[in-house]
Amino acid sequence: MPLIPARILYIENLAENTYRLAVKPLYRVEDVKPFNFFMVWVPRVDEIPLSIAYRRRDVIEFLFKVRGEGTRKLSTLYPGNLIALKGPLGRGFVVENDLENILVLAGGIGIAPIPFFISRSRYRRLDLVWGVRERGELFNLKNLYPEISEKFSLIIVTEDCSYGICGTVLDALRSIDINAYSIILAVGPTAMLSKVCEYVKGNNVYVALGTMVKCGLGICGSCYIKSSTKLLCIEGPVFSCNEVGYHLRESVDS
Amino acid sequence: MPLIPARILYIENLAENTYRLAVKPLYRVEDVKPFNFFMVWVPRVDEIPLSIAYRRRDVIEFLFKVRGEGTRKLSTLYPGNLIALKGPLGRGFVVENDLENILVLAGGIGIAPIPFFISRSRYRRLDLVWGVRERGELFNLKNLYPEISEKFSLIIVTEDCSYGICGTVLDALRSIDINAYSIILAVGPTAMLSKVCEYVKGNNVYVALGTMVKCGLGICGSCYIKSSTKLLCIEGPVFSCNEVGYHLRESVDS
Amino acid sequence: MSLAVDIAGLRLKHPVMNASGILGSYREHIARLASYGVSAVVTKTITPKPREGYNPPIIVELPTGGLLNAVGLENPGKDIVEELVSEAKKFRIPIIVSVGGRNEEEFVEVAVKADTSNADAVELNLSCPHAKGYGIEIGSDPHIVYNVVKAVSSTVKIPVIAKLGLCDKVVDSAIKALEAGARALTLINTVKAMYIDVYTAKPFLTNIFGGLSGPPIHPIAVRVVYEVYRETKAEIIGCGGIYDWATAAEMILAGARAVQVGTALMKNPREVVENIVKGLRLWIEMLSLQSIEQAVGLAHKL
Amino acid sequence: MSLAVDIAGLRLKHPVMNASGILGSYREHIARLASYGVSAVVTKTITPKPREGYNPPIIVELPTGGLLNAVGLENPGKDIVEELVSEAKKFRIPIIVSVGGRNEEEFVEVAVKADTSNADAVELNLSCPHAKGYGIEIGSDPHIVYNVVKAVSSTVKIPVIAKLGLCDKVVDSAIKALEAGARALTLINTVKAMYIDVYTAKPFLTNIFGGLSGPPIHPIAVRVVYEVYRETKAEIIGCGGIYDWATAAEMILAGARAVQVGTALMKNPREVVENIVKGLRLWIEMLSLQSIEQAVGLAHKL
Ligand SMILES: Cc1cc2nc3c(=O)[nH]c(=O)nc-3n(C[C@H](O)[C@H](O)[C@H](O)COP(=O)(O)OP(=O)(O)OC[C@H]3O[C@@H](n4cnc5c(N)ncnc54)[C@H](O)[C@@H]3O)c2cc1C
Ligand SMILES: Cc1cc2nc3c(=O)[nH]c(=O)nc-3n(C[C@H](O)[C@H](O)[C@H](O)COP(=O)(O)OP(=O)(O)OC[C@H]3O[C@@H](n4cnc5c(N)ncnc54)[C@H](O)[C@@H]3O)c2cc1C
Ligand SMILES: Cc1cc2nc3c(=O)[nH]c(=O)nc-3n(C[C@H](O)[C@H](O)[C@H](O)COP(=O)(O)O)c2cc1C
Ligand SMILES: Cc1cc2nc3c(=O)[nH]c(=O)nc-3n(C[C@H](O)[C@H](O)[C@H](O)COP(=O)(O)O)c2cc1C
Ligand code: FES
Ligand code: FES
Repeated sequence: MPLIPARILYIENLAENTYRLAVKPLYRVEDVKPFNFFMVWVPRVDEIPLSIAYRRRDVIEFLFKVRGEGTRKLSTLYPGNLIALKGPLGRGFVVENDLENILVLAGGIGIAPIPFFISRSRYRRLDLVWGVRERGELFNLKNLYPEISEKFSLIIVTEDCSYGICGTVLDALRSIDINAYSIILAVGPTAMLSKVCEYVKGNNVYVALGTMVKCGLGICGSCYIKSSTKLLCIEGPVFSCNEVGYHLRESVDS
Repeated sequence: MPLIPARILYIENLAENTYRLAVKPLYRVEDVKPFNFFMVWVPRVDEIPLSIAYRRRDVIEFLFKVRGEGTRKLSTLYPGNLIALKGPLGRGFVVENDLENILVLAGGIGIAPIPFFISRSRYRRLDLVWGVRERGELFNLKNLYPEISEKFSLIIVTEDCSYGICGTVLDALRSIDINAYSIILAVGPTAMLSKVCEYVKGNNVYVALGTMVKCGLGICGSCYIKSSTKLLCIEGPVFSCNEVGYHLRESVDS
Repeated sequence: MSLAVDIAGLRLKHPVMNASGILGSYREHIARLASYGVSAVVTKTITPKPREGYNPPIIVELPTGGLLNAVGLENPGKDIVEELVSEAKKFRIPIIVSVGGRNEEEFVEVAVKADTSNADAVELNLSCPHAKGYGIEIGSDPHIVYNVVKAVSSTVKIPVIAKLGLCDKVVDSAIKALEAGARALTLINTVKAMYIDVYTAKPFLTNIFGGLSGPPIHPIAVRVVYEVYRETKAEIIGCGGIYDWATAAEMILAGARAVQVGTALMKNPREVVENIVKGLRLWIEMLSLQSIEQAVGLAHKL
Repeated sequence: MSLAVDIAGLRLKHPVMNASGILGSYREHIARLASYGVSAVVTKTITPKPREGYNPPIIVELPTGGLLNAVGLENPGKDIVEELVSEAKKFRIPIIVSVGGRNEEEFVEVAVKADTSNADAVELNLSCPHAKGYGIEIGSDPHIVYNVVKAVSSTVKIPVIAKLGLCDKVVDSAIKALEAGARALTLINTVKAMYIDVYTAKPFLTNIFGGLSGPPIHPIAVRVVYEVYRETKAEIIGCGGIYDWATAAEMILAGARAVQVGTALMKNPREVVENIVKGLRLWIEMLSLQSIEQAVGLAHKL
């Protein structure tokens, strides 16, 4: 799958260091699934893995947080600028069963893949707990994606108690009756994922990891899962806790 | 179009220096039309252009005369031996009109593409004049291809008067009412084709040429038609006399 | 917005010519090439005496892509040059005579013929990977390159273009060719390769080895153009695997002022040339440039 | 009918291993490679100290076919070797440690580590086309090849394999490597190339240049194997563009006793390896041979 050039349609500052990027690929992109990601080329600066946040016909949206040089440069590009996409990569993760009750736990920019996940999934009920450090990191998800605003209920958690429930995602989780859910899915910092996997046991608990991704093609091995033969860019980024327990514990320690 | 390996099914001596070769390609061959030809690889010896003489499902037949090293070696191969085919090449020539009356003039091994041409064409009537030097060159066309034996009437001409009409194909042609035919098609030695084009004028007179073919892909230029921008391996081997008059005159002289 | 380019003193209406060895041996070939819409015709490599070339098979399309050929520099010898040039003049199209030889004298001999026949330029083929004595042995030694180019450029009036192939010292050879008076460089020729038929366990080509051309060599050719342009800023004709506007555009960004198309002329040559030219025009517009010459070497500006 | 081969003193149950640089840096990679069904695992090239490699983008699939990469020899350094070897032993699969360095001492340093860790062989990477100081500069100079191979082979007990890349003097380098004690040769590495994005007019890879791999280089690699086998009759591991039984068979006919698969492991690696092995078995039967070793170099018998 060669590179796909894509034109920036708009790039919008949503919250502190957080951007919404919409691009229009110049060529047809293969079918994309929730949790597929693209390697996004920021010309002569970096190539960074970003999850698909939303797709409307031939427009692909990303939500990203400025972390280092690559994301910073990306945030300074203009509509009309060209970037390039490599992908869709990864295996995708979607729920298509009207009987499921899903609990989604998103930490920080871990919210990125959720809108697309919600838009493409079928289930009975979906509750989204979105935790951030402070309210400056928040943006209005339901306004941004009105098409899915009725498809989930949102619980916001802030660590500094500046908005919504006070505490971390984990604190919120402890006050939730997890037995009400048939699927639990967590996306966010490794420490959070690690704690989620410790707290809720079971085959139906999934986490979306964020290892280093350098090639995206299953060749370089930079995205390997510790004590596992799995590669995030091929079999991930969503794994069940069973598959990545060791990896999470090790990654947090180091 | 890469090479297609093909297994020799049988190879049969039909007449003096004349062979029938049937091969079964190991991979699917593109659709073939009458007058398409293949470059037939005789491993480590030569690669020679041969017209498709017949096709029955996945078996391709050739009729060939031993001329030099390549055809000689080919005639000594055995069933089970592998050769390789490059093609189908050329543009093909077929008639698909129930109103046409066709006169086919074949000189010597020029008969090779005719069975397939007859089998794939639709017309009202087809008369085939087949001329050879002496009867030893003849073989029983109708027995060989019973499926088409009813589709044409055959007139045989020998130069040494050992069989059929006495004389050359040209002599035979002079005794035929050419106005009875809406299409005249000649295949054989250049001298014969040249005379045919001189004798019968008109847009409906076609000849199948036999220039040198080295690449078969329109690149090397060895098959060029003199005083024309045409290449036999791309636009041929069948041309109307108008297109190749100069070429034929020049080729015979030299 | 202009697609015209100046290369080796020739003014071309657009950057796309044919590569040497695609037709170009006979008068009829020149007329056919002209009908493909190229901005200049390049002849088959012409040697002093006629050469028979290798017996078929001389060419094969590979399952891994591209073409492998060992034609063996078949050509009718230098006496054909006048006829080729006068045919091109009929179509008012510049003609570049590709010249081959085993030593300085042979290169000069054919180049002089091209000069006196009023050809627009000569392209010295210093890089055929499969014609023993005529090719890459010459181009991979910068000193021999210097001597051959010098001998020719100090003898003929028309511009001299040196065609080099893939080799370790291609940048040095390029520098030497320019020092010796080459007005431009054509980069690259085919790459030495082979194909074995696994069913008969035998090499396919009569010559065993041949030159690989077509898309597979494109990224290698772009790299060579980029490296040579970076070191020399020379006028370069990019060649190798071009089949659409994007593969041509890459060459131009790497530093080529013009391009040659060989293998891709195998299928629908008129459409191929037309689509490249059309595509380049749209591309130049997309980049908001005034002319294609402004795109030459642009990939070096990081 | 047997697919087993002996190469560099190793007995392999079939001829198909992975090429260096496809995973092979961590314990987990070794386990994954073992699950692909290869007959031996080859590690990523290991240097004495950890190397970060280049920043992404480091790899791209090309529209003209194949892959272009400039990973920059990223690896965790020689301390990882023990862990890699012991992991392979768990799967009872031979492990070849690919060794990189800038000079004889560095090669020896890593090779000794491999030796003391009980690796089955070392493969000296003398041919990376994009890691400055670590690669093709070494392999294209037969004298340096001699010195490096000699230094390593006179120090370690395990078999030494020299991996060479495309260069003018590859046959000479091969001869020198064998003289210096290499038990086998791996041919070839990637070919220096580049890719420019025509929409932004910029080279795509961070490192600008990278190595071309995959089907495009196959006919070049087969040619190198053929030439080297013809001149040396050495034990050769063919590498470059193999993706099915036929591309593997060509290598074997050219003179390779075993093959390495790199780029083709990108998609459905288990199936790729399985299909090559299965296909080779049927092919050997079709040729009415008793063992795959009988097919080695068969294309030289004209
Ligand atoms: C499958 C996947 C999907 C992702 N989706 C999103 C998303 O939708 N939105 C979003 O904001 N972020 C996402 N990320 C994280 C994002 O890729 C990193 O934030 C980004 O690469 C940082 O690049 P940088 O050059 O700005 O920072 P750098 O200066 O390169 O690094 C800053 C930090 O980011 C992390 N990082 C750097 N490079 C990578 C890399 N190639 N892969 C993973 N982590 C890296 C490291 O932990 C590093 O410490 C995703 C990561 C993965 C693996
Ligand atoms: C489109 C086409 C279709 C043909 N179909 C048939 C056929 O069905 N049956 C058949 O018997 N013959 C056919 N021929 C002619 C046949 O290709 C030649 O007889 C054969 O190539 C001779 O090869 P050789 O090695 O045996 O002889 P050589 O020793 O190579 O040459 C003997 C004579 O054959 C002619 N010849 C040699 N090579 C070629 C070549 N590559 N192309 C054309 N002519 C050549 C030359 O005039 C030469 O003098 C066809 C030719 C063409 C161009
Ligand atoms: C059949 C064939 C014949 C060729 N003959 C010549 C030649 O005579 N002189 C020459 O300089 N290059 C010759 N070449 C090389 C081409 O000019 C060109 O450099 C090469 O094919 C790469 O371009 P491409 O990939 O567009 O074909 C030949 C190539 C092919 C395919
Ligand atoms: C991503 C990547 C990384 C590579 N890293 C190495 C390496 O570290 N050492 C090495 O000797 N070769 C390395 N190679 C080259 C391969 O081992 C192999 O020689 C080359 O890719 C040709 O084989 P292929 O066409 O099957 O991929 C690498 C190739 C690729 C694609
Ligand atoms: S990122 Fe290279 S293997 Fe996954
Ligand atoms: S045979 Fe080569 S162009 Fe027709």
